[in-house]
Amino acid sequence: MSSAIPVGDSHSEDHHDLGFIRTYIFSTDHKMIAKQFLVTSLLFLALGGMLAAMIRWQLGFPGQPLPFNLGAILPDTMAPGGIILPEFYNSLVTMHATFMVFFALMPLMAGVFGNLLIPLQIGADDMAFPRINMLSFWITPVAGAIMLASFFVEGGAAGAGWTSYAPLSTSGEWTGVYLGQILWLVSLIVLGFSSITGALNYVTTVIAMRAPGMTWFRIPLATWSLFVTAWLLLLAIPILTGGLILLLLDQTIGTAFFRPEGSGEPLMWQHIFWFFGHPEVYILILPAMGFVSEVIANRSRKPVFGYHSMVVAIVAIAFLGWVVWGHHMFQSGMNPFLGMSFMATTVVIAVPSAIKTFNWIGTLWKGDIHFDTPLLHAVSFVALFVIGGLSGIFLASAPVDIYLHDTYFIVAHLHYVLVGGSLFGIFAGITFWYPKMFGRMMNETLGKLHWGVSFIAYNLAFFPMHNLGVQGMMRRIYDPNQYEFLQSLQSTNTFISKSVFVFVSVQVLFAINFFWSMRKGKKAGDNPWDSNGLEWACPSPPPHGNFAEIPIVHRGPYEYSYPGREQDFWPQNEAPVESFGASTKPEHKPGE
Amino acid sequence: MKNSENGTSDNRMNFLGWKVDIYIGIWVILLLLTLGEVILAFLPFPKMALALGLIAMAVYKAALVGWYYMHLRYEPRNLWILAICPLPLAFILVLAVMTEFGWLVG
Amino acid sequence: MNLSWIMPESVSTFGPALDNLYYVILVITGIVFVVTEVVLVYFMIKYRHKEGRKATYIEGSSKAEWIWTSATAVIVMALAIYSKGIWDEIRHPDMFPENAYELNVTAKQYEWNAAYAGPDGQLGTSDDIMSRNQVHVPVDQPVIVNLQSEDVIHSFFLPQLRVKHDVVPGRVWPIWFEATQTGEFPLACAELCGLGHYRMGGTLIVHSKEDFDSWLSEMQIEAEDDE
Amino acid sequence: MSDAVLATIDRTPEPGMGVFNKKLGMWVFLLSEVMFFTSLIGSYIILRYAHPDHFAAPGELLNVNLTAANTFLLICSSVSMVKAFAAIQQGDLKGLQRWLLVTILMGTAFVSVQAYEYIMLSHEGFLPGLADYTAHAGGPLYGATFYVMTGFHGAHVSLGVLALIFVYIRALRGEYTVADHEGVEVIGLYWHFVDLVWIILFTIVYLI
Ligand code: HEA
Ligand code: HEA
Ligand code: CUA
Ligand SMILES: [Cu+2]
Repeated sequence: MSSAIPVGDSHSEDHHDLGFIRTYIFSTDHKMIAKQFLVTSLLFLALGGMLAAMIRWQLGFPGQPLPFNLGAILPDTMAPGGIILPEFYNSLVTMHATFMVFFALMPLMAGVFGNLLIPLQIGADDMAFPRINMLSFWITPVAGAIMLASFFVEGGAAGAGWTSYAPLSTSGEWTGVYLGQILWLVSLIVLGFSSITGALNYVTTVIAMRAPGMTWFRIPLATWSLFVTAWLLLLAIPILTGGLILLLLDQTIGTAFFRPEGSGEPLMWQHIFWFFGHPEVYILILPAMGFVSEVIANRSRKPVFGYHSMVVAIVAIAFLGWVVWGHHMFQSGMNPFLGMSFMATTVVIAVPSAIKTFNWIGTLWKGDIHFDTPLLHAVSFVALFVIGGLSGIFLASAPVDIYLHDTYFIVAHLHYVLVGGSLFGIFAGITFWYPKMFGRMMNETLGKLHWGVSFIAYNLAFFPMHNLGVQGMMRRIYDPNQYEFLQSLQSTNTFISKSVFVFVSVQVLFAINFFWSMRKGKKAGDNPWDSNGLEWACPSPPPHGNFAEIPIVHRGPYEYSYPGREQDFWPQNEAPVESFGASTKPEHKPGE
Repeated sequence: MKNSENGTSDNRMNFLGWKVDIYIGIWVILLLLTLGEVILAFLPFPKMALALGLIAMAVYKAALVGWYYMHLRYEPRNLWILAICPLPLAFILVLAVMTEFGWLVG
Repeated sequence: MNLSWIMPESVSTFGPALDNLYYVILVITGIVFVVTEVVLVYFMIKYRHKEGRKATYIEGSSKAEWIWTSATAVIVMALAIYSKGIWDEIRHPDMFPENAYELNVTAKQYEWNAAYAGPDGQLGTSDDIMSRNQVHVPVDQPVIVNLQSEDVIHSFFLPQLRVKHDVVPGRVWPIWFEATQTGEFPLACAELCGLGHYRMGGTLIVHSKEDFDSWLSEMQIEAEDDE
Repeated sequence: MSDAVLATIDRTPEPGMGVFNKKLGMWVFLLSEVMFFTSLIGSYIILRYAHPDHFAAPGELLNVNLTAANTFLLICSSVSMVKAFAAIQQGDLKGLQRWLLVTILMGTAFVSVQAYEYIMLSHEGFLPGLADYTAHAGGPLYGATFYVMTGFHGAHVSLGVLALIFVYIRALRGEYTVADHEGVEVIGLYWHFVDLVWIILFTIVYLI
């Protein structure tokens, strides 16, 4: 069997009635796996949000007992009398970031949308390896359970930051956290298998299972970015796994890879971590960039501005992402010459990012913009990503980073790209593809309300963090008032915290909308957004095997408002009408 | 279908004038190289030159395994391009971190 | 509420150069920020859906793309080159001053211990003068600080001197600065180092030359009295 | 090709890499394995470069002859694996079974020799931990890096042996044919990869 893989024969048994367990629990259907990922990762997102709220409580109202009598629930090792202890604060920060990055955003990006969109958008009936796909999902709750368990063990959860810098993380002697740190390491090692098995599936599926006519340059940008993300996962995660194993050995059997007592090198951990870590942050945003491209093109009824350069920019960002990791280590005692080469590569990333940003704006230009919830989130993504990206330029400049490193400026930067960017991108993605997943529309009014309050509260919460950083406030500090020069910043911190509480609370609207619409939402129909992608050519929600017949692709994904056509969209699989005449056909572009 | 894909037609190679099964031929080369390495390692060469030489031999052996035993030779070119794509990354990581310690030690 | 974008006053020789770079970036990114956001909002309003108007079919424009790609490239490369100059001034090994006053600072959970050469003029000997959570330096003279850690990574942060450097255990990390004003300035730990990280603060005390010497001799006498 | 023609005849998927999915999947998986071993081997190279005094010269502590023999075994198992695949390509089921068995035996032997080596070394006090490290050569980095690299390689070999046994059972049941032997090829790729890693490891751990 060479290139000819007949679509539809790989697991035809799925077309039969499978019973509850195999339909909802141990399903091998990519759409069901996507939904499973969606529910679990939203729960982890909510958990991460709760932890963030507790962080903000401490920073906004230091030393005051937690509200809602939380103090009675939390044990005395965490918050006696409701007052958060410093060691618990460190665990909160660490676990907040860990849950958000590894258990919420990564599965939301790759797990949910990788699974949902890749086969649908390329016209395949499922993933290349459905069983491995199922495995990839089931590893996640296992890893999550291990991570959650660490809250309840003696010494509490890991508290060395999500970066777990050695030697702080190598021994409980330094933090008082023994088992918690070990569970953190084990959980992430386990979770790594989920990412790798997932990525392996995505890469193979995109390479080998594209429908006839789906040439590389007709692939929608969401799939493109998921494909590139899968590569990043595939090559970055094993590096982390290796590092985690070495750290675990340092913790448990007393090796000295990163421990200076035995001549180990703490800086080597930082190199390993960031060699993974920087590709990781692009893992967390590239898919969102893809969703945003789709939503903006669709809702402004225009082709994506510069589709080819968008693809090139995705690949360029991913590629450059491998050679910039040192920018996290400018102040770590790194070789200053090496630092300079990292600075050069880092600023260059602004170039493909600029291409993407301006192309999104170019897509809106002369469009016919429909203000639906997905579009509002997508445009917010662009607006906020620009802020986060530009603050990255300060940090990329090594001398300025001397001052800004490890201050709230970093916290502002990372939340602008990760919350303003990735999370809003995810909201855009969920609201846009929700009808495909569940067959019903989300409620528009609730959606707009959620968006509006979120957008305002979000900015009020995170923008002032830049100013805190410029005033010199360090990150990861339990109580800034310990420092006299930071005491004047307390009112800003309190204001930020209040805004965060609004931001977190308003997410309830999203949760309500999400569950309510599943039952009561307006029926969606196959193609509620008048979209071109193949995912809209099958029923909502798609049945097993997705397409009744293998779709054949005739054109690129963004033929909106094509001149001379009555409809303002032109599905990729719509067969050309012969009498239309050659001139009206979008021709193959060079490179196809 | 398989046969045409993997091109079993040229499954013989010229080895010192003999026509031998290609896999056996490669096997002999691998063994000789390994033997050579073990002997070389104990000869009094300058340490750095020796290390580089041995690594070159090891890489060559690894390449032989990939090329013949893993059939990269018979696969479409795209596949072996794909197969070598992590190598530059591995190289960059190790080299960059080494310069770091070169600086510290020196 | 303090929403200022102005850094606290800088009191080291390289401070102003670093601050300038920061303000240059602030202005450039500020302009880029305003322009992109304004254009974005303008397009959103101008091209909002209206009955009867159709979107214009535009697939891109290589000219526009070339312009903004190369403009961005030029700006960021210029920033990188500008930054490199200042970085070298601060961190290049050849730039370490020669006539510097040298002292050791040893970090450990959660305190800073500074050591100054005693009567024998040598650092690291038994007659070293010690001060805890206080780092005393002379004004207008370059100072080299040898950073060491006894346990985990800390970060030696003097906000107003624009100094920040991680203190990694296992090696000695020299850094330098030159204070331009006398007075007391905050010293902070900027790297998470355990539960007491938030209170690992101290003070940098910049003396005039004479004061510094008299402080040193005072400390010597105190140390001798203790023996 | 015009769209109209495409619509009527060309119903095959886009060509991709031109290999079957399982093989492509295995290759993609092996790429991630390359990165995994990079993190382990890279750490060794870096630590050794930074602390040369922690590491002993070849032959001083490790038994090169024993491991050279072991390397020989693994290379032989690679050739027997490829012969197994060549056999089933010709439809020779018996040959497949025979060569697979040889491969399994040699793989097992490799792991056993490695276990023996570990036992000998630990008796000499060559251990990975900082506290229990007593062997005179240098310092604890040597033991730590040595056991991690060879240990994870050994684990890969052991998994490979298990997978081969699975394939062998299927071969005994005659489940592979000239037309359908994807499983043999895919497991073969894994096996050769493990061999390839060893070739590198042997040189840099034992000979340099
Ligand atoms: C999704 C996540 C994400 C993304 C996309 C980015 C994008 C970028 N990041 Fe960020 N970063 C993080 C997540 C992310 N980062 C996180 C989590 C941390 C902290 C980790 C920790 O320590 O815990 C961090 C930390 C971090 C540091 C280390 C700071 C320190 O600790 O001292 C640096 C330094 O260089 C940096 C730089 C950049 C740059 C240059 C970009 C660029 O890619 C941005 C490019 C985009 C633009 C520039 C905007 C669009 C372009 C234009 C509008 C064109 C015009 C622009 C110009 C002319 C300049 N980031
Ligand atoms: C993906 C990344 C991500 C996300 C989304 C967030 C979200 C938030 N983060 Fe966090 N954060 C990090 C990644 C992230 N963070 C990282 C990497 C660090 C550094 C850690 C370190 O130093 O080690 C950090 C650190 C960090 C700090 C600094 C702590 C310190 O240095 O001392 C603070 C302080 O304010 C903070 C606050 C917040 C807040 C208020 C949010 C809010 O945006 C949260 C809002 C709440 C939600 C978004 C939940 C909403 C829930 C739903 C929408 C689900 C609905 C449910 C169903 C349908 C079932 N974060
Ligand atoms: Cu010391 Cu933080
Ligand atoms: Cu980065």
